[in-house]
Amino acid sequence: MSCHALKVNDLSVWFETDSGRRQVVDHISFSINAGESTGLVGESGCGKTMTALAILGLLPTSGVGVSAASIEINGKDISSLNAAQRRAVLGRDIAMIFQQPGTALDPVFTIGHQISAVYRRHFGGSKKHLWQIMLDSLEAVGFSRAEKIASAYPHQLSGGMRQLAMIAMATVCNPVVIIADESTTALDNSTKSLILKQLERLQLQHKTAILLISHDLAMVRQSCRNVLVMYCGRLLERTDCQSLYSHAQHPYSAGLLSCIPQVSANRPPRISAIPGQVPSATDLPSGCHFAPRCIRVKPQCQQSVPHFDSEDDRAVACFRPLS
Amino acid sequence: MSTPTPPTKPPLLEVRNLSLSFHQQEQVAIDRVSFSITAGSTLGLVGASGAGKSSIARAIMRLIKPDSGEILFKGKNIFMMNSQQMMATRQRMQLVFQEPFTSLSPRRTIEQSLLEPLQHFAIGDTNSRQEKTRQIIQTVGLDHDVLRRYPHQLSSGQQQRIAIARALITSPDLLIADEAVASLDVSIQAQIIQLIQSLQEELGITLLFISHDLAVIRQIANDVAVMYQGQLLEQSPADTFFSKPNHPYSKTLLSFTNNKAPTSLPVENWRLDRGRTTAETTSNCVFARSCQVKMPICDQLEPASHQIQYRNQHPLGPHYVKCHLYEEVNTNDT
Amino acid sequence: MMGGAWRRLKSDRYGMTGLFIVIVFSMVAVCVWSGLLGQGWSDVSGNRWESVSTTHWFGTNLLGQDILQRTLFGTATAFEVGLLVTFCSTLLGTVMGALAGWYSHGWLDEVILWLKGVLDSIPFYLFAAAVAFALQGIPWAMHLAMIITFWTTTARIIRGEVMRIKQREFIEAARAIGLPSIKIIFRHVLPNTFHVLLVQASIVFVAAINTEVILSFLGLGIQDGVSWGLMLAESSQEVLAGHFGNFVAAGTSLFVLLMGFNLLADALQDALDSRRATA
Amino acid sequence: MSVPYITSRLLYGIPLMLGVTFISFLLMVHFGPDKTYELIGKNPTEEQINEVRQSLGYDQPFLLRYGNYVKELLTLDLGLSDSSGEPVSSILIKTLPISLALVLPGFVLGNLLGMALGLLAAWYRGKWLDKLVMSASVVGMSVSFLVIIISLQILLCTPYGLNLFPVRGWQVHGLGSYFYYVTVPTLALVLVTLGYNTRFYRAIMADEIERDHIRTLRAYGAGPAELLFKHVLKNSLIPVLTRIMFSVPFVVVSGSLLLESYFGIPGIGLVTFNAITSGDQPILKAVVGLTGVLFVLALTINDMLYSVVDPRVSKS
Repeated sequence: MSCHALKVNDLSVWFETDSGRRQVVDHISFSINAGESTGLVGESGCGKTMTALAILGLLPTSGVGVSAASIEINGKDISSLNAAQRRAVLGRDIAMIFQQPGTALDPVFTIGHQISAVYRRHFGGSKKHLWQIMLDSLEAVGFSRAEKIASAYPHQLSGGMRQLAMIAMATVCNPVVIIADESTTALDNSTKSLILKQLERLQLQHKTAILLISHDLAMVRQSCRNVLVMYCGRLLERTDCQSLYSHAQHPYSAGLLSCIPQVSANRPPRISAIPGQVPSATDLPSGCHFAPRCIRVKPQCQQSVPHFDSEDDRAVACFRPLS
Repeated sequence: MSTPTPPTKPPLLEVRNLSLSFHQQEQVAIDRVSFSITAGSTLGLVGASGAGKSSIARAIMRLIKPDSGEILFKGKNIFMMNSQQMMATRQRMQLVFQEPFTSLSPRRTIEQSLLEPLQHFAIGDTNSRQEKTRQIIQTVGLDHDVLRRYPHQLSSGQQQRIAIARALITSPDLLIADEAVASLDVSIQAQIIQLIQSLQEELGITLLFISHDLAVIRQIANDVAVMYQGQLLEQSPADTFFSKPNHPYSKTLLSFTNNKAPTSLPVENWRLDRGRTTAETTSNCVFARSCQVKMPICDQLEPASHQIQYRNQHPLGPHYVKCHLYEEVNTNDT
Repeated sequence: MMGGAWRRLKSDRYGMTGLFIVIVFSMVAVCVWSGLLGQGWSDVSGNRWESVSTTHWFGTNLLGQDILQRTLFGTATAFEVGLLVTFCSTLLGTVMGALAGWYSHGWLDEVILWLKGVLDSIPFYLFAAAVAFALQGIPWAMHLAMIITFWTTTARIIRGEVMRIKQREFIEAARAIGLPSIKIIFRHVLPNTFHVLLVQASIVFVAAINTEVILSFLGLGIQDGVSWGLMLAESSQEVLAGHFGNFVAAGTSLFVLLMGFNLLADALQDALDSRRATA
Repeated sequence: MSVPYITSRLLYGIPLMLGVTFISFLLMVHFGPDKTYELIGKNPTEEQINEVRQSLGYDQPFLLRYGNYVKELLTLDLGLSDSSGEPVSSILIKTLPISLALVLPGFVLGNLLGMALGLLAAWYRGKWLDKLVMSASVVGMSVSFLVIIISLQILLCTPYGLNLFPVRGWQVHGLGSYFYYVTVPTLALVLVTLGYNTRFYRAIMADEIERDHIRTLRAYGAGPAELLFKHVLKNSLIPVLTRIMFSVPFVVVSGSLLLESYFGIPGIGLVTFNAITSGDQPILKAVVGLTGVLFVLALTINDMLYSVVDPRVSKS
């Protein structure tokens, strides 16, 4: 455990607005081991995507502030790199798969060109060699006629195929970490699970660490070993998937789980919901941000922020956790 | 457990042999679809995107014109109605959309949006209309002060509640919800599902609930209809469907939901999220290309929709499957 | 919604400067129209090419007319041209654009697009010359030429907006209760194009004033009265001889007013941006 | 690019050409001034009038006259100029090269500079450089073409300024004299178009830089040069091409009209200007009709280029 594939230490992101600072990621720390998948779950607007973009250093430079003690990939800190050094890492050591397969690829270049350009940028090589590497990566994600896909433009492929091509692009340099940000949200259930299967298979092969960002707990349960629950920019719970689903400790995690409708042969029990809605980042409640929506709230919750132990395997930020 | 609906009760909505192609895109949207909904029940229409679910909703609302087929509302064909009858019918059926924000006119207050249907159908006077908007706002679980606001000042959950309120304000008999919870966050989605469930109980409203998500359908629907590339492949009571789906596509859908997807299939053969073009032949089964239990006949002959007969089990309603596998069973049985 | 836009506009320094300039100039125009200013524009009140003095702040021209009076009167002419052309072409463009967008890909749309294509294919100054040629002696030839050519841009923008808005679910919701097209267009579609129209109108205004100058120089512009364009045309003969009165007065007024409108248009665009309004 | 696509584009151009020629016919021939009385002497007889009207073709039916006009344009048999008596086609052939030599440098420079400044402003969006470029372009947009010409003339061509270039005229014999006469008009053209061009290109490029696929490229380690010159530029080619095509008539025709009449340069612009002031109908109707037809042709070619530039176009 001395060297994590990805180790994020004390990461914060905020927007500078006319009305002051809007904290969107609030001092979070976590790590992922090689070959493991960790899910980052929470409702939209709670800072998941900001976390991912901050790790890669892709946030705009004006109006946005980022600070981190360190962001390590295989023990190497990338948070202090300059622009050119960072570019050498992006795509080679850490790759990202985005949400919208329709727009994430350049419409005027072929799939093959875009994938091989990633490899060429980091390793170079002859045209023939690049072409072969690119075909291999397309075949690895399950395309049987890779050449045909390689010469196609993005608009000629369906959404699922484009996302697979994106996975081929993410894996072509065999990175240490892949961040998948709501990568299957825009797709159908059926396509979604096929794509997850492919991703899992590649992960097993290459021992890649995956940070799977999603609002879909059912999906995270299927494909992740560990899970981080995020709410209003803070981590509320970290645990392994099995224990989260059997006995979640944070009331928010438990609430989220009860929101998911289940498919079962017998008529399922009525769904239960968390009351209220996610507060806006300009108007965060003091103390525990979840307190106003929490059924187990006590006076202390509105005054002070519960501690979150960033070192432990299992941690929960709550004054009254569930057993 | 819902009581079995007596077969003599006339359906509120009946769709017969409905077909529709988008000629510009050469897409088959709806291909000879027939189904019916009895008053007070909920039909869950499930299928991948591009399967033609939304087109059916829009055809029922007469927003698009189908090529052929009939839609009967309370026994009357809506395409044969004169404008007066159509006006009365439109008041009796309403639609809720997927995107809450774009469902509401951005430069009109919530109150203006809610009053519009009442004014258009000339229901009540000014006072009673305002009273009605207050009532309906409460019904969907919001405070009166949202009435003065504009859509962009509300959260997506609140917007969707308003969209539902606008649909309910004319007290319709039929509510069509087209992916009404698909774009919402899990906790908001759960709240809206709860709201729909309580509306079903309190108002006894008939619901056509369209979704790609079987888990959501399971929560809300009494009956399930499965669409694939414009065709209806299976229709059965929900309890039967989820315990024992019959059509291979239904089984695939359920296995995807439980993440038991096959990985051996070359990805080019996934045609699950694509529609069918008008050029493609219909002389075979539409699912044949992706079917795991395909027989030679599936490539040659389009199966007919057959009603499954039950001997021992108590039927909750009719059960139709459009698959050659069940044709044989059926012919053997009769 | 409009309240928020006004608040954003108020906090925009450049935009407020622009608005101030436009208001000052339009007040001058109103004063000219009501007979308070610039009435002596055609009187010969001095000798030819008098230089700057307390009686003639900008000197006099070739005929001994006071340049200040002429500049003030020119302001009113600029607003006449601007307002008339902007109003007519925006109205025409909105109607055509809304029809084309609502019935997009229908025959009406095709006809409007064709008409727009034809008008866009004839270079503008040549078109103005042709119109002037056809309507010899009619003083409104210039205005007419501008209106006929300027509506096409507005129509294109409105058509695009209407096509975009038409896809929205709230339009389907309105159609689902059986609201007639005309009501939907006026109640739900056009109010949502208002912000685009406002910006486009201020751009047309700038184009109209700018074009008047060129057309006046080419002899196709204002027939009676005086305009900044006529003054500049006059000055092109004088500057070589060292008489800068006309050039400085008309050129500066023109620049300041156009600048004011450009700043205002930019600020309006930012303030009315729907993406910012929804955020 | 497929054959049916080319054909469909060409077919689309035909109604446009008919429309353009029809409108110029309507304005300049049908509603145009009646020249009968200019050509005949005092106290004409009925017969004389009819004779002249017949020779001018005024007695022919509307559609036939329109047909003749289209035929004139197609065969370039455009008749004789009213004022000089020279064939219109030979006047045009003589003056066209001068106009092109006059406006092309300014047109190209204005677009290139605008593109460079737009790209720069878009890349530093929201920073001081962007604000500077944008403020300067608003100033540029607010100055009238005529004011720019007069100012440049004062500054560069008169004793009140630097007095480096000729006040007017066009005595070009070689490269040196070409630069001597072309510099001031070129500067004027660049200055008047630069503000609009810069804003336009910035808007296009800023949109492209915000695209999802640019973020993807960043996430995969692409540097600014690759982003801007390979992906942003190629993706923005369609609006850029359209812009250039659409600005050709404005800059080339209107620019030469104003510059040549102001500086007394004997190009098509000056010929047209003189035709406008003297009411020389044969020249005007030829110029208006031909530029319209040429513009439609350019647009058709432009549409065809789309499908070369963007793989999505030929499909839809």
